Amino acid sequence: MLDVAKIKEDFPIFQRIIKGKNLIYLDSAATTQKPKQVIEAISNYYKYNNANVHRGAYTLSEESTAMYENARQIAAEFINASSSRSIVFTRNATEAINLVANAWGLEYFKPNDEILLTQMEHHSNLIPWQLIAKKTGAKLKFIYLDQNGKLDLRDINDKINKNTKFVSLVQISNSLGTINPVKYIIKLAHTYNVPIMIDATQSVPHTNVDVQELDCDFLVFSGHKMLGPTGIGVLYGKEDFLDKMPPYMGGGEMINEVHLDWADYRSIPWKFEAGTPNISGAIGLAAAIKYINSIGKKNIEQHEKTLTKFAIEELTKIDGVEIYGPLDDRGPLVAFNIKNVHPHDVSTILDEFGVAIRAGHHCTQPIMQWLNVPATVRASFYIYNSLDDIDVLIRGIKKTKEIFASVS
Amino acid sequence: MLDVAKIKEDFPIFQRIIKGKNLIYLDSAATTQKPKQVIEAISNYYKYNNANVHRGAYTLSEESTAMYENARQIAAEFINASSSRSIVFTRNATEAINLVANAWGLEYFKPNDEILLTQMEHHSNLIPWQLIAKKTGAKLKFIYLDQNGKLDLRDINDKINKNTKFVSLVQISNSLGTINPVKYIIKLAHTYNVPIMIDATQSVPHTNVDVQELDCDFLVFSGHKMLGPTGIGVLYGKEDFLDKMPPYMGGGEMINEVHLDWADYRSIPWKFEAGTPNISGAIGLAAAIKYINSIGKKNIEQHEKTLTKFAIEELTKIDGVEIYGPLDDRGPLVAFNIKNVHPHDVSTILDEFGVAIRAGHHCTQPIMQWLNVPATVRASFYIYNSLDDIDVLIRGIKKTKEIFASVS
Amino acid sequence: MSVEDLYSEIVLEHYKEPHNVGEIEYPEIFAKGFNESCGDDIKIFAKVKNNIIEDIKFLGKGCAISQSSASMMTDLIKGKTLDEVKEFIKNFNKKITGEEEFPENSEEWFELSALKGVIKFPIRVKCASLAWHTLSQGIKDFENKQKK
Amino acid sequence: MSVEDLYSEIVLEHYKEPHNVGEIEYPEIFAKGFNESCGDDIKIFAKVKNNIIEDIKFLGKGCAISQSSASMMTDLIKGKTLDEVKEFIKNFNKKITGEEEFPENSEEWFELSALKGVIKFPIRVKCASLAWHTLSQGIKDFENKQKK
Ligand SMILES: Cc1ncc(COP(=O)(O)O)c(C=O)c1O
Ligand SMILES: Cc1ncc(COP(=O)(O)O)c(C=O)c1O
Repeated sequence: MLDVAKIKEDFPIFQRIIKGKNLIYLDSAATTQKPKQVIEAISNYYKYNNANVHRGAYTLSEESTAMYENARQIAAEFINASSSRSIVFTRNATEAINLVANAWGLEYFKPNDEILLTQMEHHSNLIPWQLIAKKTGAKLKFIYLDQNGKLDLRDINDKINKNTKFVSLVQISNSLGTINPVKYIIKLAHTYNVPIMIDATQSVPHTNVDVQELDCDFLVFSGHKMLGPTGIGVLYGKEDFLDKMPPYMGGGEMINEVHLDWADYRSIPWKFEAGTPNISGAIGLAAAIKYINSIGKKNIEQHEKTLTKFAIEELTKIDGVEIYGPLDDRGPLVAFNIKNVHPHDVSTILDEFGVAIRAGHHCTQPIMQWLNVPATVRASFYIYNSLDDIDVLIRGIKKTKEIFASVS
Repeated sequence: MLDVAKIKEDFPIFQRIIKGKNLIYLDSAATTQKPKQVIEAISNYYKYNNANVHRGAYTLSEESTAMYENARQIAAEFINASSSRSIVFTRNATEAINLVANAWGLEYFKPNDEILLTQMEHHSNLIPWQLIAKKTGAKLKFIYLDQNGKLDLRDINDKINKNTKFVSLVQISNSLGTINPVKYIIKLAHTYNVPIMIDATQSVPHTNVDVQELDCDFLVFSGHKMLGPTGIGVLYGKEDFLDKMPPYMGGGEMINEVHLDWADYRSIPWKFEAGTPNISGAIGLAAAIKYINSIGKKNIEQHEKTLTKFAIEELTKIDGVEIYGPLDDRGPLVAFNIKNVHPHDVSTILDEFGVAIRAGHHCTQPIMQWLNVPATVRASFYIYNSLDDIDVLIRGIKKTKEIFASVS
Repeated sequence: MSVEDLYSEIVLEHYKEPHNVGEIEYPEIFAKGFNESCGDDIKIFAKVKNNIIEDIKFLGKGCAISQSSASMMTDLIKGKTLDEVKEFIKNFNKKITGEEEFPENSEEWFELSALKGVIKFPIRVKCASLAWHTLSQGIKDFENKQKK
Repeated sequence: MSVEDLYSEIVLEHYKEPHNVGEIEYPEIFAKGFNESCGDDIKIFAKVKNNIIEDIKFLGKGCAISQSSASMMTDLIKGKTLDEVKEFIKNFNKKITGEEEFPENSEEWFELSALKGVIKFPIRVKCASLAWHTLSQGIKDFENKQKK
């Protein structure tokens, strides 16, 4: 396991005392905490190098441009993209998906074309497609779940066909923890010549993601879920796919030549980055990637496997706790409910133990409908969590059951 | 004048030595420097309060939500919006304009409807309209400039008519410094029942902007040009106008109820904020607003007037320097050229004096075409600039002339 | 004030077996409420005669706080005039946000005082007020319709 | 290395009166270049006969560095074979990025060495290379066309 005590020293927030208790943060799937290396990278940028990027011929502007473009290079290497031209910085994963849905969809979707998603998509990989379907007349199709919360692979074969014009799906479900066989589905999509996008928001922070090996056409993730700051996300796209897309937003920085009645756009990736970018966000993300690399994806994955396994074991022992999603081979999170207790109440009681845990639909209401629950409690892990954290979680759950004993 | 020495103490970057010289930063129209109060607000958020906003029932999430929504309230008060529901956080001014152009335009523009802009718009208030015109068949019209670089007011009356369906214009030109009579134009637009948006990116940082007094329907600005961080911008919209617009992007946070085939959106302003927002960006912007308020808009305006007047006086004294834009009543910036010297070369030589100054088209190529120059040099001022800075600028310009003496 | 006080016996009893759950056909007052911050929702139905709330029922799903609050509220306002109810809602809002103290020795407020614990958990105030806000909206709509 | 070295006499002379400015009708080689980072642009025209650049001209607007570099380049490659030119461009790129030293005592490189100052101003390297990159692209296009 990782040396959690040592790692925690890098994260100032763990000095916080919540309700008299040490903070135990179990909501990394919503957003992760930030190491001082990331916080300082941002501060230092503002203290020493701040200037707008591109088109400045003075020292600071040259520095900030180099730092910003270097962050792009670091992001490219992190997912093994063959070129930084494939990396577009966005606000978050959500914007990256909207960008593709709009720039690709408005250009290429026709009425009755089919967009193939799954039943387990985050709202961010569902609503943009609902909106574009309405605009273009395309139709949404969904791959359904089997009773274990995995994709029904027979259903994929039924749903993909010559009308399918785009596939987009999540690699690791933020709600069930399911790990999808994306490589298989990418291959399948390509046999039908269909472009495919991977929502890697919950996978890139935790496991090795290699876009060349996957051969996906697009892939997205968010900085704030991988130790980086808010306000920065990444769209990876194969160069020829990005080239084929018109710009999403218009504005400064994304143009070459502008006249009142026409404009000539810059090459990728800048064509998709209108206006002053989140420079400090990109620099913070680069620092986060360096931090993750210094720990090592293999080690992270191993550490989280141990935590997740332990959490499931302990939760299983408690009467009246129902766990959702596949029990084996899952991402570093566990969603569950305590019989007769609303998740919101669980979260309030756990907060008294210093445990920050999410209660809600986790932006996956279709999964709640499928589970037939209004909401779940979700514990999600990262490099700063230890087995002790899970012990406290378990104690909190037991206390919750005690408080609500009269109800069950 | 402001006590610049004291103000500079708040800005760590002024400890930077550039080419052996103290940094003199004259590119605030591109982006401003950041006081430690802003840098610390961001760091402290990550050190003590970081969590995702909305829907969390634990302490940190409650804190971060309160801080994020409080930032919205502070932004609302800063421009005297009647309610924080009118404030949508975006990445930057550019995104705010794209949001309106798309969400309003796709819904309401029909072929041959006219969108009225001006010849002096920043690319960010031009390209989004070119794109939406192409999508909807609407036509762009432009109010032209008179020979002083001011809007030709007779031309406005010619261009606005019953076909006009939207007006969007800049309050202070980032390229010429022209201050437009927006209040008059807003009134005029409203007599034709036409919605009007103000690009206040260069005015909000420097002068009092009161959206209720202006009565504009939309207004946009960027955090990074007013001491705040990159990655955060503001769209102000009258509530009933925002209510009438469909969402721009889809995703988490902006929904109430989601099914695979339909969704019900949250109320404004959240309807327009898809995905995890730039939380630290909003908090940093709030800190920037507090800092500006502590200095006082009146004092800032007065200080900048003195700087700008002095700069123009000194520049006028130098043979072969041509100044662009109105000489009186202008925003805190001066664009100019030295005869026979390319702006890029001017900027490189000034950098040797520690002077950070922009050379280029300043994202206003149509103005360059109108001026019939490839580019200009632009000095732009803010609270940390002093008359001494302008002295150094003038020395640098004289040196440039010396170096290029053989050329003229 | 600890979390045990939040989940007092009275709160949990109402949560376990909420009173006045159900629908009313042809209600004079009907309103839907939604807590954007946690997703709880509620529907309230009431029969009004001579400006008096003769019957009231609710349907909802949600946490112990929101459900018990709705249960107690519906118990307490039955038989009150609309003006009395509006005043009561106003008072409740002041207590639950901590602006005023919960009255002691008041029979009417005896059960409701069980929600006192919420004051120390600001994020839960919205849960406790959901039913009250929703009813308030329903009365407003009803009165507007009357005016026409 | 100071800014005065960047704007040496040779550079300024070429900037003041650039050589080989103009268009060539029906050129075998034609290419347009654009410096995204500052907006400078250039058009290059060349006549090729028996694989030799017989004539070359350019049109462009831009800074002293980009204009003087284009002026010197066009002077130097006239009469060279395409292979020689390609080699020359490769060499120039190595010098201007600081990867290799500018040769001393070379007549061919004498004037070009005036651009040495650019190495210390990395952001200006793009200005100095604009004409060279553009010509390189033009030769590539020409050779591809020949192959068909
Ligand atoms: C007048 C004006 N409008 C819009 C913008 C665009 O701002 P941003 O790049 O922050 O979106 C700018 C900044 O360059 C500007 O000066
Ligand atoms: C699987 C998945 N996709 C997309 C998102 C959206 O991320 P963001 O809110 O950063 O855009 C999330 C985060 O909640 C997620 O878990």
